[in-house]
Amino acid sequence: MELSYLGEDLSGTITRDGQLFILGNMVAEVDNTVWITIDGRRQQAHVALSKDAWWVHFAGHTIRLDIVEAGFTASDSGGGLTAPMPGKVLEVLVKTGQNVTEGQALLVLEAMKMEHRILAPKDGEITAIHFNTGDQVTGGALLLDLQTE
Amino acid sequence: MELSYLGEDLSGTITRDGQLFILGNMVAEVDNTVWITIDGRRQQAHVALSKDAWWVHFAGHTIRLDIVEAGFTASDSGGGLTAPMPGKVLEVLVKTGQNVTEGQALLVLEAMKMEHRILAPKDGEITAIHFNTGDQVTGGALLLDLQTE
Amino acid sequence: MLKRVLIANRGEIACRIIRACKEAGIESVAIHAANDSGALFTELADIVVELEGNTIAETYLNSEQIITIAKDVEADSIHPGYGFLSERAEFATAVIESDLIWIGPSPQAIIEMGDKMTARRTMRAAEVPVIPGEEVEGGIEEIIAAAAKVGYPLLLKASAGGGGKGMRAVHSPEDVREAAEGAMREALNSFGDDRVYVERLLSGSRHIEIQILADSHGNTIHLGERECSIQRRHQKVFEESPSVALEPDLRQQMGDAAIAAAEAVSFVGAGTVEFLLTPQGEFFFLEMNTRIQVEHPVTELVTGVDLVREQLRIAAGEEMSCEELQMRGHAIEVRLYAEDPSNNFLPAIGDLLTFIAPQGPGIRLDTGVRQGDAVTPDYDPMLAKLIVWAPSRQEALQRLARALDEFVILGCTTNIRFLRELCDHPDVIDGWTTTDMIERLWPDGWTPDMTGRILEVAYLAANAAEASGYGRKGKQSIIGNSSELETPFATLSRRYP
Amino acid sequence: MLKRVLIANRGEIACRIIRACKEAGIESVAIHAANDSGALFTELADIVVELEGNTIAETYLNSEQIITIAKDVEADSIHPGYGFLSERAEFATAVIESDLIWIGPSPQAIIEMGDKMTARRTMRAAEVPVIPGEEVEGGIEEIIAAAAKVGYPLLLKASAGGGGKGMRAVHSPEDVREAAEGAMREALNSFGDDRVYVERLLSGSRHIEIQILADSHGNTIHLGERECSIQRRHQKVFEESPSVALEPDLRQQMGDAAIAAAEAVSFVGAGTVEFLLTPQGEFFFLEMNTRIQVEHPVTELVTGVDLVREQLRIAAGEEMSCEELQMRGHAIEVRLYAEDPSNNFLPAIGDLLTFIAPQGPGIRLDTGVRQGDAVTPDYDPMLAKLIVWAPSRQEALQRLARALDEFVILGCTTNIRFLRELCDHPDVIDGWTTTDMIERLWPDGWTPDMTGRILEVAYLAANAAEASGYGRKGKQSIIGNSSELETPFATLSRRYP
Repeated sequence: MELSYLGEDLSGTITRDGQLFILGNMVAEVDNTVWITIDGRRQQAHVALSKDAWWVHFAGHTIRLDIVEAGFTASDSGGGLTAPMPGKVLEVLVKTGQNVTEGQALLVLEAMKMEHRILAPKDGEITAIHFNTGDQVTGGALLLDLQTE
Repeated sequence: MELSYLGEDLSGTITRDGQLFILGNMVAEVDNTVWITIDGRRQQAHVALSKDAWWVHFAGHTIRLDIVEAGFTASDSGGGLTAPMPGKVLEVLVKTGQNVTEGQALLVLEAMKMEHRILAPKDGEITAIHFNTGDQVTGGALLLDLQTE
Repeated sequence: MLKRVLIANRGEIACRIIRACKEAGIESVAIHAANDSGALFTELADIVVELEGNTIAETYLNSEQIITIAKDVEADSIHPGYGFLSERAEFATAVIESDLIWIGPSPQAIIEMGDKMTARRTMRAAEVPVIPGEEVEGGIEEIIAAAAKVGYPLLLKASAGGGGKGMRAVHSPEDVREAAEGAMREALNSFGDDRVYVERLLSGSRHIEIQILADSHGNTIHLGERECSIQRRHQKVFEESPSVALEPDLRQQMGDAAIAAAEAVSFVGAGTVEFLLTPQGEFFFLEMNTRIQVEHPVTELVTGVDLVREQLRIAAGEEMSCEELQMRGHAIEVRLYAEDPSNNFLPAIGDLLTFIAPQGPGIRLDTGVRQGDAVTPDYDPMLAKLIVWAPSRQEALQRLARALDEFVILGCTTNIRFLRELCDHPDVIDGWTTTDMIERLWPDGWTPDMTGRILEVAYLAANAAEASGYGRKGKQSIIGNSSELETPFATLSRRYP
Repeated sequence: MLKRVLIANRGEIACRIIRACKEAGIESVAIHAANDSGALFTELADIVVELEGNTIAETYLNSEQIITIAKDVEADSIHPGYGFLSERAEFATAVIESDLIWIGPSPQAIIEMGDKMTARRTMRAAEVPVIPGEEVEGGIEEIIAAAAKVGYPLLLKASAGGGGKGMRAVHSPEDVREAAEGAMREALNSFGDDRVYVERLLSGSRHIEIQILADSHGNTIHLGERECSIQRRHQKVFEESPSVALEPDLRQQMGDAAIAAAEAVSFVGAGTVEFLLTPQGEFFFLEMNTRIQVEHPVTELVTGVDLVREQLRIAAGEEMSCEELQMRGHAIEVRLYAEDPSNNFLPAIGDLLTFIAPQGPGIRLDTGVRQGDAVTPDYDPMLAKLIVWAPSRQEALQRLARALDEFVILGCTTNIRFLRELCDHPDVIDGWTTTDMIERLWPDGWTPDMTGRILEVAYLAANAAEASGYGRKGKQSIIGNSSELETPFATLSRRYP
C-alpha cells in the first residue's frame, strides 16, 4: 500500500509471517485492535480508516496517512490550488495571467466563520481561476491554477 | 419478530410507513441510531444486538429482549434447570428421584468467586442430574431436570 | 523517587495506579493473565508482561512469578492495589527481601491487622472499642459453641477475610451449621484459611470508615470519613463522604481512634480503619484495611488529596504533601457491577457492545473496561466505579442520578438501574442509610420500577432496528415464526438466592 | 424555581446547561438547526424542537422563531449559553417582554457592557483602568486616523465583537487599511455591526479575568481569577486558575475592581470581567462578558461552585448558594479544536471515527460531540473542553499531559498534540504565559515533535490493518501501484496563514 504523510511518500518493506507483520525490528499484530511490539514491548495502536486515509494513534501521537492511489501524479511543481475545506469565496485577489510571488494572497475564503487567505506556495503565473466572489466551494475543489517555473 | 422480556412474551402490531415504524401512538425511525417519537417528543434509544437478544436503553432504563426463535417451546410447567453462568459445581444437594419443595436448595455453584445456590422454582421430583461435584459447567447448561405436578 | 513500578493487580485499580505513575513521571509495568490480554490496563501501561498459568493462584496470586518478572524488567517497586496479594504479609516480605520497594505498610502491620482475630485483640489492647463477639480457635463445633455465647442474630466472618467472602449472617441456631460450613469453605477457597469467628450482628448500624495516611517521617493523619452502609452480599455498592451521621465532634473522636489504631501497628502508607456506628452513636472497630481501598476516590474528591500519588511519595521515603484537612462538598461513589439486581445480584456475563460513560461536571469514572470488552466469569464482576462530587449531598445525589441516566451499557446486565433508583429513594435522600438497608427496602428483592410504556418502546425499537438491518453486516432479517426458545435466558426470571 | 428551560444554543454548552437542568429537576428544551439533528445535545434534552431555516441567522440567531418555540412548548425561561444571542440586548428584551425569564443580566447591563466602546466609557467613569486606545465613530478613514494617534503595534477590535472575530493585530501603518477592511467585514458578517476601534497592543501581557456572580438580593461576589493568556488567532486555548501571577493582594484588588465594574451596571447573574495584566503589574479593563464563559469549568473546579446551577437559582429569584470563597488546588482547561495547528490552526473537518475520552481522577470532559459524529464547516470548530484538577499546578500539568496522551480522536485533525506539547514546555511549566506566547515559542509555526520511529509505526500499523481487512466490511484490499494522488489532502503540507 502506498501512503503519504503531509505529502511525503512513505515506504519500507513489510513482510508477513502468519498473523505477524514485520518492519525492521517492529512487529504488528491485528485482532480487535493493532498491537505493535518494539524491542520486546507490546503497545496498542488505535487505527481507523476514513475515505482517503488511515488514521493511527500511537504513544500520544495521531498520524494521518493519506492513501495514494494508482494512476495519479503529484504536481509539486505547480498545478492546482485547492480549497482546504468547504466554504464561500469572499474575494478573488488576482486575475488570470497575473504573475504572483510566493506568499502572495490569491483568494479569501470564508469557512467556519473565519476568513482564510489562500497564498501562492511559489512564484508563478495564474493560468485559470475557477470561482468568483460569492461562490460556494466544496472541500478539495480546485480554486485556481498556478503555473510555476 | 418474537421477543420476550424475563420470559414474558411481548407482542403488538407494528406497521411500517417508509422509514417509519409505528406502534400505537409511538413512532420509530432508524438512522445511525433509533429515534422514538411519543406524543410529539422525539428521543433517542440506544440499541445493540447480541447473539440472543436485542438490548435497548431508553430514558435511563436498560431492557434486554430475548429473541424467541421458531421451533422451540417454553417449559414453564417444569423441565430443565440451567446454569445461570459458567462455573463449577461445588455440591449437589439432591438425588435422582427425590421429591423437593419450592425454594429448596438443589445444587451449589461457584462462579465469579461466589457461591450460588440453585433453588427449586416449584414443588416436584428430580428426574435427572446432569453434573457431579467438581464439574465445570457452561452458562445455560442443563443442570438437572425437575418434574413438577 | 520511584522509577519503575510493577502493578500486581488488574482492572480499574491497575488503571488508577498506572495513571498515577504516568502523572508522577514513573514508568509502569502491567502484568496480566492470558485471559486479560488486551485489557484496558495493559493498554495504558508502559511495559506489559503476560503471566504464565491459568488459575488465579498461578497468575495474580503467584508471588514468586510476579517478583521474578519485577526483577526481569528492572522494576524498583511493587504496588499491590487492593485484593489479590495486597494484604499478604508473606508477599510483602518477599518483595522487600528481593530488594524491591513494597508500596504498602510493613509486613508486621499487615499481619497484625490482616488477621481479623489478631486485629481485634490488638485493638482491645489499644483501647479501641471492638464489636462484641468471640474469636474462635478451632473448627465447626467451636464456632457453633461461640455462636451460642454471642447470641443471635450474628455474623460469621473469615478471620483472613475481606470483601464479603467467607461471611454469613445467621438469624437462628438451626442455620448456624450450614452457614458455618459455607463460610469455612468459601474462606478456604478464597484465602486458603478456613478460620471463622463470630460477631454480634448490630442491626441498623452504619458502616463508617476513616482514611488514614502515614509517612515514614512520623506523620499520621486522617482524611475524614466515608460512609459505606449500603451493601449487598456484604459488599459495598454506594459510598459517600461526609457521612450525614457525623458531627465535627464525632468525626474528631473517630479520627483520633483511627490514628490510634494505625499507630498501634506503626502503620506507614494509605489505610482505612473501619467502624460500625450504632443508632445509639456508639462506634466499634471492625477492621483495618492496610491498603488502598476501592472507595478511595470519594475521599480524594472531598479532601483534594491524591491518595495513590501520596502512596508513591511515601513509598519513596518522601514526606506526604497533604496540607491541613479541608473537606469540601460531598462525594458519592457507586460500584458498577455486571450483575442482575432483580435476581439477587447474581453476577452476569456478556459483551460490552455499547459502553457510553456519562460526561460533564462533577463526574469521575474509574473503569477497568471499555466498549468491545467481554465480561467473563473469571474475575470479580465489578466493571467500574462512578464517582460524583457536588457542593452538597442533595446536589451530589441529583448529579449521580443524572450521570446514571446517561450511562449506557448494552450487552451485559448491570446494576445501573438499581443504583439509579437508590438516588431517588426517600431513605437515601434522608440519609437513613444502614448496613441492612437493601433488605429493609426490598425484603422480597428488587425489581426495576419500569412502566409498560418503556417495554413497548423497547419492543418497537428492537423491531425497527431488526427490520432496518441495524447492527448487522448487510441487511437481513431473522424474523421467525411464533414460538419460544428454551435458552439460559429463559431462566432470567428465576431467582437463585 | 424554574420548570422548563429552553436552551438557545448548541454543542457542548447546550449539553452543560441541559445537565444542570436535569440535576436541578428542571425540564430542558433543545432547539437545533436541521444540520444538528441527532447531535449530543438533542439526545440529552427532554424536549427537542427543530428550527426552520438554513443559515445561522435563520436558526440559532433567529430571536423571533426561538421565542415562538419557547411559548409553544410552554418553557418558562431561556438560557442563551455563550455566543449566539447571549449578549444581544434586543433578544433579552424580547424574551422578557414575552413573559419568559431571561437567564442572564438585564438588557441594560448587556448594552452597557456589550458594546466594547460604551463599556470603555462606563469603566472610565467608574474609575476602572482601561487600555490606552481610541473609540472610533466613523468608517475606515477615522480608524486609520485613530490608529496613528494610538501608535503601533495596535489592535483593531470590533465594538460589537468577541471571540476574536473582527479583530486584527497591526504592526505597521502600511498594513492598517487592509486589516481594518478585513476587521470591518468580519465584524459585519459576525455581528451585523462594522464599528471597529483601536487599542494599544500591550505585548507580553497576561489575560486575567475575574468570575463574578451576583443575585437579585444585592449580593455580588467574585470567584477568583482565570488566566487565559495562551491564545491563537486571539482565541483562548489554555485556561487556568489560579494564575501564577496573582498574589492574594493583587487578587483582592482585581476582584474589587471586577465587583465595581459589575455593580456599575447593576449586574445580576454570572459574568466575567477581563483584564490585561502587564509585566509591570498594572492591570487594565478589557471587557466584561455578561454571560457564562467557555472556560467557566476552571473556576468551578477550583472554587467548588456550580456556576450554571447558580445561574438557574439566580434567574428564579433565589439567593445564590455560595459560601465564602475557598480556592483549592489548580485547574486547567484546554479547548479541543478540529483544526490543524501545524497549518496555522486552519479549521479541519472530518468524521469522528474514533473518539475515546480519557478517564480517571481529576478529569472533566465537556463535549458537544461523540464517536460517530461528523465535524462540518457549519459551526465553530471547538469540539470539546478537557479540564483537569490537581492539588498543585505542577500536578495539574502532569495530569493534563496524561489525559491528552489517552485521548484518541481519529478521522479529524485536532489540536490535541499541540496542547500536549504545551504541557511540557518550560515556559508553560514556569508560568511565563503571555498572550503572545504562541508566536514567541513558534515564530515559524508549530510542527509536531515526532520521531521518525512514530511514522514508521504508523506506516506499519496502517499496512497491517489494511492487509488484515481491519475496519472494512469483509476482507478486501485496495492496495494499488506506486504513484500519487492529487487530492485535497495532498495540500495538507501547504500553509494558509
